[in-house]
Amino acid sequence: MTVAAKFEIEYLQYLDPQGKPIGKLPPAFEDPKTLLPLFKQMLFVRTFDDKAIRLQRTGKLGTYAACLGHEATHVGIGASMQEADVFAPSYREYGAQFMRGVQAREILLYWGGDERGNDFAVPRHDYAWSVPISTQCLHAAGAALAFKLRGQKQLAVACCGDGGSSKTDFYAALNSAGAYQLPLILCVVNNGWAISVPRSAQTGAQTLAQKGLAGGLHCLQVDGNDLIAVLEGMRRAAERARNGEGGSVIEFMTYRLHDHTTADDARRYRDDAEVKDAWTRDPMVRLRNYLTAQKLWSEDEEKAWAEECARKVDVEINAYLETPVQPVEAMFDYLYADPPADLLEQREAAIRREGRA
Amino acid sequence: MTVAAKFEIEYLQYLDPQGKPIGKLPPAFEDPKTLLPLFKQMLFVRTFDDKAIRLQRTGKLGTYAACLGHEATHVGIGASMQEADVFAPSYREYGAQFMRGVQAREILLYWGGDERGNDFAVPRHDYAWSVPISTQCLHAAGAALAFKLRGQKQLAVACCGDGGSSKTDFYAALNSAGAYQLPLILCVVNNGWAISVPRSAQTGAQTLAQKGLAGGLHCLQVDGNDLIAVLEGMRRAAERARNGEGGSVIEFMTYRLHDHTTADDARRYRDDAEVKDAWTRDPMVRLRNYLTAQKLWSEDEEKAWAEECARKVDVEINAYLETPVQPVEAMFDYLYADPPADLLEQREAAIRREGRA
Amino acid sequence: MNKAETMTATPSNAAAEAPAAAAITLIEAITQALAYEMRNDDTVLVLGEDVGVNGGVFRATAGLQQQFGPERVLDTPLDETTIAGLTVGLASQGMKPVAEAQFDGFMYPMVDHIVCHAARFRYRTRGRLTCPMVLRVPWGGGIRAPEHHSEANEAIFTNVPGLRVVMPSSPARAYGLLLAAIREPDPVIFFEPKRIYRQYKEVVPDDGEALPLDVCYVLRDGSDVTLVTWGAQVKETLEAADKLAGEGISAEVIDVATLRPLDFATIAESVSRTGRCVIVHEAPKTAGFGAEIAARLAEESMYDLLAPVERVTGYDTHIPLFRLEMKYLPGVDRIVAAAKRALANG
Amino acid sequence: MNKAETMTATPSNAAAEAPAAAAITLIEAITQALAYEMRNDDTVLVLGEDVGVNGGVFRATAGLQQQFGPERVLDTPLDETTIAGLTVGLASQGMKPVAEAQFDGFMYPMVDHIVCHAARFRYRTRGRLTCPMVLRVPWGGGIRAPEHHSEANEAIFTNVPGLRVVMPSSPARAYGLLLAAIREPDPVIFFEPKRIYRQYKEVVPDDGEALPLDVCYVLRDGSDVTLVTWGAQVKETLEAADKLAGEGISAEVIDVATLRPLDFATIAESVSRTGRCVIVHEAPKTAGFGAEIAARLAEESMYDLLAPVERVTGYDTHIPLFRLEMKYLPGVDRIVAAAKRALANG
Ligand SMILES: Cc1ncc(C[n+]2csc(CCOP(=O)(O)OP(=O)(O)O)c2C)c(N)n1
Ligand SMILES: Cc1ncc(C[n+]2csc(CCOP(=O)(O)OP(=O)(O)O)c2C)c(N)n1
Ligand SMILES: [Mg+2]
Ligand SMILES: [Mg+2]
Repeated sequence: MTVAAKFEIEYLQYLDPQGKPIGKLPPAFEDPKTLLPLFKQMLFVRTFDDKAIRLQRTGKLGTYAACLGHEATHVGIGASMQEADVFAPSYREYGAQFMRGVQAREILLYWGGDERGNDFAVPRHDYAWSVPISTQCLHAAGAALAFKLRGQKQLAVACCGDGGSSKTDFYAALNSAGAYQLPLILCVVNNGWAISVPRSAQTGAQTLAQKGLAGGLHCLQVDGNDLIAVLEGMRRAAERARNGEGGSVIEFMTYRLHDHTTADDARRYRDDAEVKDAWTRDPMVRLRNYLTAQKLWSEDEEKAWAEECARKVDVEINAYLETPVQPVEAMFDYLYADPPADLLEQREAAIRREGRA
Repeated sequence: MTVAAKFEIEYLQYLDPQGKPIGKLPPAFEDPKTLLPLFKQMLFVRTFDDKAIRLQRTGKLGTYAACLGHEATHVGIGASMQEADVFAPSYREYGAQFMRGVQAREILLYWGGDERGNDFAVPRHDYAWSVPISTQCLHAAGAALAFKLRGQKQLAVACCGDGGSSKTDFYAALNSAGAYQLPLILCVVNNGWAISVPRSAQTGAQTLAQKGLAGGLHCLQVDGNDLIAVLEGMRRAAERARNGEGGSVIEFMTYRLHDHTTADDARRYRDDAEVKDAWTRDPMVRLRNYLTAQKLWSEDEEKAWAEECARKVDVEINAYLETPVQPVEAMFDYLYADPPADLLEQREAAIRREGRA
Repeated sequence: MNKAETMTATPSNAAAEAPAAAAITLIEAITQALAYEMRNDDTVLVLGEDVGVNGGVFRATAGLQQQFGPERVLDTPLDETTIAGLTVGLASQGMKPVAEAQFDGFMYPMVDHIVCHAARFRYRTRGRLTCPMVLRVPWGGGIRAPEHHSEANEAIFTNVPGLRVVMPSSPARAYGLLLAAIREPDPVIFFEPKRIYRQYKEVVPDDGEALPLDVCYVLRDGSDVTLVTWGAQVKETLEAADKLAGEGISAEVIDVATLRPLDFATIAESVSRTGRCVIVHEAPKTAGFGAEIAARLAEESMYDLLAPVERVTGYDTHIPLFRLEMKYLPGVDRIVAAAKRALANG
Repeated sequence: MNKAETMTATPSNAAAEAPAAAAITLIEAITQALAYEMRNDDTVLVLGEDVGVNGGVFRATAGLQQQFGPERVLDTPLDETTIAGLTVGLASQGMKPVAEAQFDGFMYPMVDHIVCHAARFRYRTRGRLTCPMVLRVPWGGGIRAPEHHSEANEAIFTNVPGLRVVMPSSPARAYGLLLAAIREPDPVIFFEPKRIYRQYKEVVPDDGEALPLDVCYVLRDGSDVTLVTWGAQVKETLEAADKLAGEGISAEVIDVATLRPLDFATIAESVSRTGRCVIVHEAPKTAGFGAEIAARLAEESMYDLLAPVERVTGYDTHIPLFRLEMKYLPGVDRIVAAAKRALANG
């Protein structure tokens, strides 16, 4: 048999679900202290997520997409990027965004029905949340192309879900990343479900990582509940990208522990048993156990930090709740740099209808 | 290193460019006589193609997409299908279509600017030519889905080009073929060029066959100038599909020996040397040499058959040239089964403008 | 198929089976129509994202997979290009697919297959291949949903030959028009105004009676001004008519229901009596479908018009996120004001 | 950027370099504008299928890759979704991409990124991210091309807030409007009527002078009837005006040039003098952009109209393959007949 091509996809995992190392850790983690701020960030994310869900339940927020269970993947992705890089999220990667400087109040404003939530104070050049699934992957590819054409050593990172990896835009992004050898990392956050559709119904492919082969990209599958694996996978991909070796597809194996959004009821379509089982791989437990075993963390510290997180989130929630609604003219003022005359007339009419001159 | 997945893509070739067997032929070809009618069909295709180009050059045909060099791939694909199967061509697979019963006069009518060219007398259920690149791949997937849902053992075959394998529709087709395990064969006819864009600029992937891995499909790369390899590749894929084992992507390695279409001038963007070299792999030569060595074909037979082909094609050309233009109402009569009143009024007005009542 | 056939009543055995009618919402009427037609035509199948076990994010397909099995109700991979392309493929090979776009804002990737293929198969092949399909699209704003969940984008399709574009605004019309759409031998884009999915209930007998796909509905007779609208704004428009009545103004209200082909005769007849017309729609004004109605009036009813045509529409900007969206949508006050302007003029 | 800036003349050094002007075709004017702006703004880049070595299938980008290198003129993989998505990505990160759709019929897969992203980045992010891009689209019928190469599909975009939609109809307007489009800080869909790409030559100085993006052009003054059109039909409309003149009828001819935003004032002013308006376009009639112009007349010029508005357009069917296509397109005779009808009425 003549072989035209051969491939192997590597799988990365360093900590087992109980937080015990499996074999040798990558060199960067010889000093586990570096993991501590990330663990604290993960805890902050979980606190934020929990409070945002409650806010929605009490009618003070619109539909909200929780990130419960994704903390290691999201925080790890964000932590692996440099400031000048560009991040293109889907709609639940708060952990990555916090690492990049996005504020909790901005996230709440967005889900609270106010476009100003997309006007991140920092980072100015990251993409806004992208509701049309995986379209952000192509914007990230375009950003990566801009970097490459300008000879900048920046990279673009996009996230999409397991469902999102079926979207033609995802394929288009990996195809162009391969064609132009772009500094692009496509992060497929495989949380098992796309609303009610299980990963198994999305594709016949054994792994989602292997989709990158279609574009000749570097492919990797990592345990997305293991922060160390996430960081190591991202490190490898980022290094390749910055060295001009092109793009990667990384599949992060994790699980959506919450409903799809607050508008969803997952009990309609998935077994409690599956969710229960997934909780045994909770990314928080794993890292907490590991850091505790390393004597870097304790129950007391956790309690104190949890309280601080709650306080911090409450400050953000209040800032959100106190933000007045935009005036009616806001719907006209950001459409064009140079608005046409007819539009300005409509703007005036809308203001008049408010009883303002 | 933990391996998540491993793949190998096989390459099929049985005859060398001079028509000498490389190793053992597949069992089906122990009697080479079966190849004879296909070789004759290939010769017919080449005659047709040549005459169609001339017809265009003399202003008697619109833009025409030649198939020079693709004969083995196209005829082999057509020969591998059963009548009840569905074929979804792009726009130059005349060899496959002749095998399915499409008439040369229909092809000419289509390129001659007359929709009736798409109204194949036979086969009634095959798709028309598809100008929007690779969209036909998804229609074929839909047809395959229909077969599967109805429990029919039919299969759908779609062709696209190397350029077409970059199109999101191609990816969508392979993704759904994998997700639903469809009896679908996606034939990527890699002729090296997409108008002026070389295969190397389309994707970073080593082979186009491997794109199928993205959907978990069976992948194969075959020498598209070797009819035996084409038939054997198709046989394997068709067997899998009919057995319910799902879809395949087959990459056929061939070469576009002509301009992209008669509207193109390939000298603008490609080297004569490359074309010259490609001629050394002419699919006709290879099969002719093989059949001649097997004492199944001779110069005299070729001469006689060539003359007959010319005569047959001329009959078709005359039939095309003698087909009167459709009446103006034809542009209204096939839009809806039940045309709206306003449209019927426009139809009457158009007829009146012709000076007819 | 001719119009008579399209509108043929239920086969008698099905009618006999029909349960005693209960009052149902617009979305329940959709489900009822889907179930009816799936029972009566086994080539009908439903596909889309989350339409299976989950019954659709709006529950339009609730219970259908349980009833008809996963071979008739298919969850698709998450890709709208895929849904559109598979639907065209299925339709051209003897199936009658009813596809769902999860929200209006996600249908853009479907445009290519709809415009280049669904709308052209019959034309391209001189009738050899056809594309009897329905694309159901939850449509429009006002449900406090996230971005891209609130769009009034019907104008993308109204200039496309070969399509029919339908938008019901009551449970009964949703049922009858959806049945007609499924039975129609050509592709139908079926917009469902999601804001009124559960607005009120109405008794809709499950009798398999389709409604014609080329007719506007006069919902209220009037003599002073004609209010023409479609989709969720039918609610506000009827309320406006009430309010106008309170001020002694008699407004006729027309639900366009089928945008393409447009039953202009019904509108023209009304305007010939009232001499005044206000067109109301959610989509942005410029080149919205309201323009076509106003254009037809300018062409064919000019001598009937006693006052300039008025359009009350979404502004020429994107519908804002939900804190402001109700200020974007036309509303009773704007409709009333426009009607009074029309009456003050001319 | 305000209008003054948009229209700013050439930096003086570039003007100094400008070669003696020769007469050029519309497509050469496109090339000239692209080259001018690439010289003067190094963030401008061109991308699309076959735009590189091949110079585009219509030769619009001929010579640009040789002149500016493969980093400024990029062949893309064969996928329109890719082109649109990359263009949005590039535009939002400081580049000014000018993308080419090879033909009108291949732009549908671009609709999603254009409508959901290009048209919304500024709005969505309150001005933080923007999308200064141009999509060039060879447009319309009449060149005896294969299927999908002859479409008049501007109506897909004219209802979309956040976009500008432009269509030049002369070499000079092609040059000036394309420069303006590239300098515009928001996305522009730039339709190029391919039938008149090489129709005639005109001296177009390469002086970097942009034309305004919100103005209709009065190409011929007249007092009896206003003929409004755009794109390739400008040719037939001017011929019709000639023919009408021969019969003593004075027709004013307006080239809309920019469809969105529409300069209705110029049209209204003309109709206020002529009292009659014939709108001519290639696209199918129903819900074509002509409807918007007729609607504005019905709203704002009703008292000026002496006769019903007339539309002379493509029929409400697909443009046929080329044996019949010239019977589909409006033509001089239909325009003349409509103008006379307008004059006979009222
Ligand atoms: C183009 C498009 N189609 C449909 C939707 C509706 N939708 C929102 S999220 C979602 C599922 C996404 O699943 P996945 O990609 O796995 O991401 P996850 O939500 O699990 O993070 C769907 C179908 C959408 N937002 N965009
Ligand atoms: C969607 C779309 N975009 C662009 C084109 C214009 N076009 C026609 S053929 C072609 C190149 C196709 O190359 P390939 O897929 O390799 O097939 P080949 O012509 O070599 O057989 C292009 C770009 C098209 N027909 N459809
Ligand atoms: Mg998921
Ligand atoms: Mg090719």
